[in-house]
Amino acid sequence: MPHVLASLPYFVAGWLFFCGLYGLTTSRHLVHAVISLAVLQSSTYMLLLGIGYRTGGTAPVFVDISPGRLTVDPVVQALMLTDIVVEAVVVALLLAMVVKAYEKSGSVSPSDLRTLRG
Amino acid sequence: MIWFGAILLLLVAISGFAVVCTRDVTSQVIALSFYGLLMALTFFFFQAPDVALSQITVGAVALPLMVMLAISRMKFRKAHMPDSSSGEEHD
Amino acid sequence: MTERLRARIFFVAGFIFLALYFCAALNLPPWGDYRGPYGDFISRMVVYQRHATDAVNAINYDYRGFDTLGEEFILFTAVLGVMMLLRRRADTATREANKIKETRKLSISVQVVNFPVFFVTVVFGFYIGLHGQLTPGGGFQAGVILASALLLVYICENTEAFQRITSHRAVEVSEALGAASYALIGLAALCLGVPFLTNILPLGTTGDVFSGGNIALISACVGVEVTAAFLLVIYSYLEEIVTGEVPEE
Amino acid sequence: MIPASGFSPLPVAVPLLGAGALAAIRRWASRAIADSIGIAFASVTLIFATLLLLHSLQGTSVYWFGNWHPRGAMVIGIGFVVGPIGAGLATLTALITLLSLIFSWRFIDSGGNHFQPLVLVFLGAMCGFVLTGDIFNLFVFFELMSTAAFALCGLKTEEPAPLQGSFNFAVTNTVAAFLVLTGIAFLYAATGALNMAQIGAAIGARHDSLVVFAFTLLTCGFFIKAAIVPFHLWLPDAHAVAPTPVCVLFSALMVELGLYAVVRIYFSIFEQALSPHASTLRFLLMSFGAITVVLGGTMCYAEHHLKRLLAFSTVCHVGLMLVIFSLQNSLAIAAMLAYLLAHALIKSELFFTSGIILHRLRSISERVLFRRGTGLRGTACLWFIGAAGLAGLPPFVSMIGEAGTSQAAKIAGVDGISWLFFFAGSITSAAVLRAGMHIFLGAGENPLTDRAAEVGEMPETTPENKKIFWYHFAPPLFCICGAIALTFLPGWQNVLRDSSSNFANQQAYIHTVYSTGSAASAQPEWNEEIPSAAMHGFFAFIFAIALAVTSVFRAKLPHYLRIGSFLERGFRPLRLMQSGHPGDYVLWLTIGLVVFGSVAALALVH
Repeated sequence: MPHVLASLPYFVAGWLFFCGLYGLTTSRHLVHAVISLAVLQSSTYMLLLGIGYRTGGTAPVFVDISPGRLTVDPVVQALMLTDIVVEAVVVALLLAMVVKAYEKSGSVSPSDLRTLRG
Repeated sequence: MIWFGAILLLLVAISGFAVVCTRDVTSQVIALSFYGLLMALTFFFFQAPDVALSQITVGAVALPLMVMLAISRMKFRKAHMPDSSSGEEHD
Repeated sequence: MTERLRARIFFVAGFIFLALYFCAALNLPPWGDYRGPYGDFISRMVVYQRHATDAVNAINYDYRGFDTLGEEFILFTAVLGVMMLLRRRADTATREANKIKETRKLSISVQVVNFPVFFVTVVFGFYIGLHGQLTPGGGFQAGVILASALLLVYICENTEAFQRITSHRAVEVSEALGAASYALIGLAALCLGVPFLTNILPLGTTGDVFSGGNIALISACVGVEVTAAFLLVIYSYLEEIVTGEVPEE
Repeated sequence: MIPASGFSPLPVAVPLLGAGALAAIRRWASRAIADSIGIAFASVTLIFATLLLLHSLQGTSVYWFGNWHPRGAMVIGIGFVVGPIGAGLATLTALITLLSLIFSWRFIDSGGNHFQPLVLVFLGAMCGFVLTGDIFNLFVFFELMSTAAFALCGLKTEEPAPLQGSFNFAVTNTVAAFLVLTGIAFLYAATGALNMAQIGAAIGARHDSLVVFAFTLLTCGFFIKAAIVPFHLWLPDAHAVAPTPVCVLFSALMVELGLYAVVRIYFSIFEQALSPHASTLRFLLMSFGAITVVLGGTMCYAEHHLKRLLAFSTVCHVGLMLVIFSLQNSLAIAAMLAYLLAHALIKSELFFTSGIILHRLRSISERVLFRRGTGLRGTACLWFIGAAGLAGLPPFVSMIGEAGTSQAAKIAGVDGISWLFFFAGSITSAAVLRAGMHIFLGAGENPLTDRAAEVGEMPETTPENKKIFWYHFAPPLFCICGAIALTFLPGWQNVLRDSSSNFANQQAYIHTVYSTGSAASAQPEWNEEIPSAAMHGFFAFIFAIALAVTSVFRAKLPHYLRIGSFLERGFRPLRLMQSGHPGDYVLWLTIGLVVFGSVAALALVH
């Protein structure tokens, strides 16, 4: 494999983490902040899958292949399934907060989120 | 084959940045949905059908759906409660 | 802090973060060259030990089932939180917002198409859920698919039917019971004198629908929980739009 | 008959089961029934946790879920490592949660009976968090704990402030979870294992950029939970808006557990790898800790919102615990845990008392409350006793932690830690005393105030019911009695010291996980420093009274003596840091991460 590719998924994962942090920092809309958080999370998917991948390995489903066959890592996939659930529900919870905050204060800008200061 | 994966990964990197940089929330939802699909495609390439299946259902459908629902609830409120948009003044 | 200043400081800090991340990533095993023993061990042993062919589901619902218990309760907690945040106080007066009556009826053809699509989706959801131990899928994915099938009812503009299905307390109860029954399955093993979440069902023949022992049972509980959870979340968001009532301020 | 170690999963399973059952009948159950069920499940959890603690005193046991025992060196399933420290923390968690549930009995708005199941989930998650020996399982319970905490924090949905506070809390802590998960992924890539003992054995002495970066990510992720400066910004906001029983859970348990996780991970995974640079690491951790102590203490004195004041005192004390941990010997861990215990009891007591104040006087701002509490003798007593406890006045158990720390510092050859203790104890105690003098004694002139204190907080209870019942006074009284009784209860310090020597030793930990036996080694004495620690505590309290007096009677004093009111005005940059903007919080978090990571990368990598 060409050397450039050896760390590509990890670099992409790091880049996505950076993008998520950037979106959160500069967000001007609470929903935008929540979506940035979802992008930040997808960084962990990339990292985990990049780690577990194996060139030439098949999916770890042994319906028509024998158990001795070379497969990609099933553990990272199980961890990611877990991770995806977390993503969906945390986003739902955060959005509920955004909706409620909008109904109470009439604004979706993080700059107006500052009743508490100092 | 590996180059195909590399191109997919680069596409994911670019579209992830695009999602974050889209400032209009409604178009961001569309971008997020596209991003979710691209992710699912990458997962198929990575030989992870289980994860790809949940990524399609969650990342490309349920997640954008929830954002849309939240936005439409806020819009609904705004349309029907003109007084709520003025809200309280916060310093 | 002004926005521009915040963005500038972030770029400095963020690029150092990226540099640290990339430095660390250079020491990872090269892409496509995974060498850890844990996953390989499970890949080799799963068919023999669990009579299940999908290693990922076997890990999720058996080898590391305790993680999934926590995971399921994360879902449960978040749904409880969403319902709590978006709840309407019992004493709040409401007024009609006249949203639904204004909307135009969908054309009959959409409704005709929608009907079989709904059934196909439900069947697909059950298929995915019941074959979790054999092929990719499982309770979690099935739950999301089944919940989105019910959304088709809403898209079909039959909001009353949607409301009847989702606002029912039975959904709430089955969500809670779906979560609690996972803990009960674990405790059942404890009552039999083996550690928590040990498989207590016959393993069955590999490749059979009834194989893999606990995997299918837990997967079913998770499926019930996830379906109900997503319906509750969606209904919590849609409540005002579906009922056409907003609280009187 | 199941042996007692078979109870290991029960402190997690029982509250989770209870949460599910309670959520199922939530709509039909009356408030009293829901509360009773919640209290019943918490009590059962407490019983099982105590049984587990008693059993673990005979030796650490390992519990493999699903009967997946390790094959050779390969761990297949998830294991709980039940030692005296983990089981003890689980017992403390169950106890304080039970007290909070009792305190909230028919009293705090329960949000349509959502409150009790959420608290039970929180309890189960914390028990799992302290017992688990698997790093991904740690993450799962971390996330479960956080999710329950986010929801609990936004319980009062009728005001805008709670939603803002809990949004900031949720965003920062979710970022924390992903930092932790990234760290776990790096470790998994390096070792192919998820069990902490196995990872520790596989890493061995390796300390390249990968291991150090994983260490950075995990430590900073848990620092966010532990509210170490500059990761602490969410904590005052969350505390200011959460209902009182939830504040107790956050301040007395959740924050400390963040630090516990750092200690656990360091000693089970990284100790051997990072030990060549132990002094650099000590410097790094100690600077973060000392900055936290100073900043938390200063901000604590500058706050006039009672809950925010107490929240900053938590920041200050957690910083102190980090300083103790940075000594990195087993005695320091024992001292840290003793201090953690003392802090948990005293801080719960103070938060309960602030809840009583909010209930009786319908406000939480020092200026509004001025002179309004003159008739509340019992509440005043509890409040001032709590202040004395913060300073570490002799009969309180906090001085035992301080004594152990002095001993550990001597072994490590570090000076000046007792000054940090003095600073933290006196300034937080002075802030509490000042508020007490204003509220209960009505002393001095109209107090100063700040912007956060002027945000009205709706009382948590209905106005027609201002009476105080025994179940409001019982939890704080219990905490205070516990904090004093533990000083005179013999034996537990030795147990703590011996189990810490196992806990703070990577080889012993790995040995325990693989062979379910434990080896104890001879430990240094830690009681000889108690007289001097008692003396320090006494002086800290005297100094705290003096400081509070210079603040309260500022108008009668010459200018150069108005130290208290100078500190009370606060420092503008520090207040600006607490801006309430989620973007700022994430930015500070990134800066903290980058600073920690760069120093660690430059100093620890070879």
